[in-house]
Amino acid sequence: MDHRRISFLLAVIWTIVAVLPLFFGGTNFIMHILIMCLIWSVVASCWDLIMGFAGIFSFGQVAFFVMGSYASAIISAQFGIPPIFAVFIAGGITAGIGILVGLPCLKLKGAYIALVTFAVHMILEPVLKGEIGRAIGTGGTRGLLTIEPMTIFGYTFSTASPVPYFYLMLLVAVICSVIILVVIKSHWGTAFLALKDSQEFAACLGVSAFKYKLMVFALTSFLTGMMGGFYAHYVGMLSTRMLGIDLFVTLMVILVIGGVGKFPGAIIGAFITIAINELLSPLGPYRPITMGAMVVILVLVLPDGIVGLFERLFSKKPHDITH
Amino acid sequence: MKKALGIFLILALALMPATALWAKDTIKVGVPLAMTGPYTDTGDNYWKGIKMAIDEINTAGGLLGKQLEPIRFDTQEFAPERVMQGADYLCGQIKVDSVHAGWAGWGQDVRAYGKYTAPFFADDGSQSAVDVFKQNKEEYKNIFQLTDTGINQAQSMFNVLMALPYEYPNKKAVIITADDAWGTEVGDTLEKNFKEKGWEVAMHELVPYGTNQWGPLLTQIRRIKPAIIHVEIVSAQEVITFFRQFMKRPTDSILSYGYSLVPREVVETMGKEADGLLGEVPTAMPTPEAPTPEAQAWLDKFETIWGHLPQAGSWAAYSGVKAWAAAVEAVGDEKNHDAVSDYIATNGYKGETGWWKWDEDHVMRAGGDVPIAHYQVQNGEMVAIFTDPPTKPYKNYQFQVPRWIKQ
Amino acid sequence: MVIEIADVIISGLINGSVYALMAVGLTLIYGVSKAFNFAYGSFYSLGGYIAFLLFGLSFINNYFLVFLLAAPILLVFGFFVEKVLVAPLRKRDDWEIKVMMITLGLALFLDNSFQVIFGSRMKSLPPFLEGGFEGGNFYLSHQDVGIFFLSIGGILLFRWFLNNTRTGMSVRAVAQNPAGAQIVGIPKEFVFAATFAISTVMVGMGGILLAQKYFITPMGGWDILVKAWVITAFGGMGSIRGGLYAAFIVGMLEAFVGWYFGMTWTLIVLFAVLLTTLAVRPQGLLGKWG
Amino acid sequence: MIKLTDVNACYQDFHVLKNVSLAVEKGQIVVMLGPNGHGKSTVLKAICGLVKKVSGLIRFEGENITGLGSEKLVDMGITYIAENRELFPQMSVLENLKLGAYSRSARAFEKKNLEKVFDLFPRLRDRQSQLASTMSGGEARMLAIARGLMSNARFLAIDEPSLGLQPNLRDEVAKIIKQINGQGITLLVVEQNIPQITELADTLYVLEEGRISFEGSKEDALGNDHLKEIFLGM
Repeated sequence: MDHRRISFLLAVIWTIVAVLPLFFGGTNFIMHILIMCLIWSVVASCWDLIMGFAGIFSFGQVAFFVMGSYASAIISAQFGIPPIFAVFIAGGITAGIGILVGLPCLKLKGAYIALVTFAVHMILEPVLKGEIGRAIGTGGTRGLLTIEPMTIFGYTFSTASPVPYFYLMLLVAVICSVIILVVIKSHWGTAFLALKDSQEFAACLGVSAFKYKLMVFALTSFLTGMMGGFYAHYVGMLSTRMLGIDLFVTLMVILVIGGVGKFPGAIIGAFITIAINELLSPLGPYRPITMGAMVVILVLVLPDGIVGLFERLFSKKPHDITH
Repeated sequence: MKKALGIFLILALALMPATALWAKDTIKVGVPLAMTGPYTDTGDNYWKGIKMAIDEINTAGGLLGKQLEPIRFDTQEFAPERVMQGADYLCGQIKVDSVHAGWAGWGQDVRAYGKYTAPFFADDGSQSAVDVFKQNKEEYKNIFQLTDTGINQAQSMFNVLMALPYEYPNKKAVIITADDAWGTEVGDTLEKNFKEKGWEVAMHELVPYGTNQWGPLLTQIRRIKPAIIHVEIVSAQEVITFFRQFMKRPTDSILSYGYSLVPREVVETMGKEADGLLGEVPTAMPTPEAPTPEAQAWLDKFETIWGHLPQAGSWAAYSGVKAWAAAVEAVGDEKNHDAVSDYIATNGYKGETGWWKWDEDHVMRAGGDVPIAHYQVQNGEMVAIFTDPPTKPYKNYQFQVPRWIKQ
Repeated sequence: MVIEIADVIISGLINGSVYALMAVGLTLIYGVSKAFNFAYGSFYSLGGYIAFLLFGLSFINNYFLVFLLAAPILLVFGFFVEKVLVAPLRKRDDWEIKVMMITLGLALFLDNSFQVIFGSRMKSLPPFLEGGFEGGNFYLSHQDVGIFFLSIGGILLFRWFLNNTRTGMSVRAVAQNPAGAQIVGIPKEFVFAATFAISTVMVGMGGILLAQKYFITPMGGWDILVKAWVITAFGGMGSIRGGLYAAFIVGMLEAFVGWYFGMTWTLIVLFAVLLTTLAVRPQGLLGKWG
Repeated sequence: MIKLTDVNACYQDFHVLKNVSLAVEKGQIVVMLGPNGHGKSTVLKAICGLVKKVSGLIRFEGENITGLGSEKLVDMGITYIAENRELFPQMSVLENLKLGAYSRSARAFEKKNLEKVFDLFPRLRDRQSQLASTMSGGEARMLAIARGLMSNARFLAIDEPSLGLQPNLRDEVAKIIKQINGQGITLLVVEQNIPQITELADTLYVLEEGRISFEGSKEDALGNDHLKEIFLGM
């Protein structure tokens, strides 16, 4: 898709989302889900940027999210820094860790990167729960149960009336999506497409794979960590239970539904996935089964997700050139 | 199969709003429990108790003449936003008049459900939940804990270990716990107690869930030859593998499993093999013989319905529903949440074994008519041998020296 | 002290043999088809559950029969999973990500189906050997020895298959040089499916072998997946011999770290060693680029 | 025996062959010349079912084989010998040869062909258990050809057999090609560095920018100044 079409699609999506509180503003439960949708849409878009565009099989997305959330909560609690600044510092810290992880691992090949980044995810839980974690204020196995709520210009956002926070998150999500769009359509984006086609070809063009990969790693870790911060100050409590398989799978499903490498598919995917997940919840244990079956079927019949489907339906060029 | 599932799905979706519309004269009861993921089995235990109480009330004509309608919510793995979502859904959206959870998030639940007014019953058994409660007792007045904290339970375990009619060959203890809030709470309390009594805690290990190769730890245990080994990992797989590997070359140690004895699989999988293991259940119905005739009747009824003895949590969750129902009867209006909460807090509830009284932190402290029951596996079944506090032997049941101890 | 260290070494050896069996299957699929199978752990549980069902049948009373019946079931299952789910993706862009996604979906589906069908409670299988060797402070159970030899036997059998059968050789050929394999007329698609099927059998057999010691639970496969994954990367993805060495190194490492530093450290040390290895040798111990 | 009519082939979006038509008669040696990167290898690969996007008509003994996979074609007797050899590096010489006889039609002749191959390349007989990756360039080339012969092929497409060979071995390659042809195997060879092979050719084709720019006998080619200068080095 060209950037005009993506921008148009983004505008449509965000406009629709922006008017949702008119219908659901009175229902906290739904507003809460919508806020989570906004948060996941950014996290999933970042993951898509890494996996779909840069072609790096990073599995550390949830880990970076959790790091950011803990970092922001701890900074605001221990140094008295207002949450609105803490989230950015948390983003910076996460980006720093992202670079530290990226330095050794971006030299590796696909499945190895997946493993190393997933290793970060696996190690994070014992670290947060253990002595190191307790020393930096993670609350160990208990987690953090009282995190300062977000305050801007003296206004405190509370979970009891989620509509203001929804618009704050919407603003953040819009800014993030624009950043991602700029990256995709900039020199970086071109470089990644070249890298994906062929490492040698890219080398001829003078694209340093490593530098670009590290940059995208840092950027997405920053955004993901920052979203973690916003999550922490919204929900008000944290525990290592977020590192369970559930969130990881949900994000993966978002990408499947939205389409890998099909920004802004991840945003659409986030809303659809969370909605389906909620609608399926009366099924109890049949919910994850249905989810699993859905992923399998969607990957087969809708390989590029919803956006891929749109592209196929509306594109002028024939999809497949056969000779 | 897939087709059937699809039809089921559509039906479920279609019926959901429909039932909500028609069922005007029911009282909705929220039941947030783990229905998927690693905590499913504990979720089932609570559900059995809750379901039994609701059915009992409904067949007896309902509460204030209205039928109770349970609304389930899958809390999955208790991620913070999931817990919050449950509260917003049940209390905010469905507007239930009480919530019955089991393990519900170790303090996260207090914050999530404290925002609302519907009486909330949890089985967190955790000091962190109490700490959150203490921050704002007025806001959280609808929160009720059905069991005592891990600290007090561990204290009780220690009391009983010291009261056993058995002479320890030495004063060395080994503590192995899971690296979660519950495990560390119990482990730390036990260590403190052992040290105060002049014991040596020769080893205090935190292990991650999923550990099933105990070789390295057992190697050290065999060198230490402790008089007591306490294992606190509430997951059958870990504790059974530990026991089996321990039994290959046992030391002369009392094996105390604390709350980890209660996953039903432990006894069901091992049967008589598990004979000798010690454990405890807070807010428990002692088995196989209940303390009062009413309690015995309850026990029998539970066994008829579900086909096995009650597991940890079943009776507590059942009593939570009954306590709330009794308060609603007294207040006369299920919608007056504050009055119902106040009633429960001040009056308590008269259950099968006697009075339930919540303390000022809304915790059902162990003792009185509802003590912690301490069990030993004998003949392949959990047998109550002690109750605590106060520490006293239970009826005519007696501690048996485990078969692996050579004296 | 001596006995203690002997204990630790034995524990490491037994773990290592089991890990080896698990890792060989995973490294094989990756080596041959470059596909990463996220449902690998679920196949482990599947093996256990199949054995559980088979033991429920009246005419089945020993492990030999169970292995004999479970192997073809797993083989056919694995073959069809590859043919129906993985093979169609191979032609697409980003197929590696899509294979990961579809197998993750499959894992979700299988694990939760196990939970619905068999319940969330663990299932156990009868022990296949009782008793043990005893001598003073030393004890070695027959069961552990049995697991060790069956695992090693399974790997040797598999090695024999790779070196001495036509299908085995074609599997190696595709792994070493897919273009060359195509030139000599080896049907790649078939080999991909066959490897997938074989690895399913291996991990499923591992599930049966270990179920009597560690039980079967619906989500129990994830640990296995992570361990197998670490070991394959450590040994070099696609290198079977590397996987073998890595499995025993990891087994020993776990045993010694758990014994000396404590169980919570095993995972951290394991990943630290893995990261250091990959920083020095990005292709793993014996892996090759390309 | 092999007849191509208006064959087009693509790699991804890159159109490599444009309306290529050529014919190889039974028992012939046909040599294809042309600048590097203009699609000579692609012609061979297209015949042998190693290129995915092929259109046009390819016939083998009158039968339409367009779009068939390599496993079918090898079974029918059509084998490709790659310029970069494509051996199995971690396998022994013997294993490489055995895999050469993978196709169903070749299995029965495995023993017989093995003897034949060893007669043709006595060096390989001595090094049966050596790993392919440890062989010298010349030996590896021999092994690649030998592996191709193991398939019991009636038609061999040999891609630049001189690539990576020391000059003193070129004579030997030409000799072997002649011997193979002498056994009744039809050959299509891409080669321009060994004049001795061009000497053997019954027909010459020249491929430039994906099109056949010349077709004819050796003598015709010698009459063509452009060709003489550029490809035949005379």
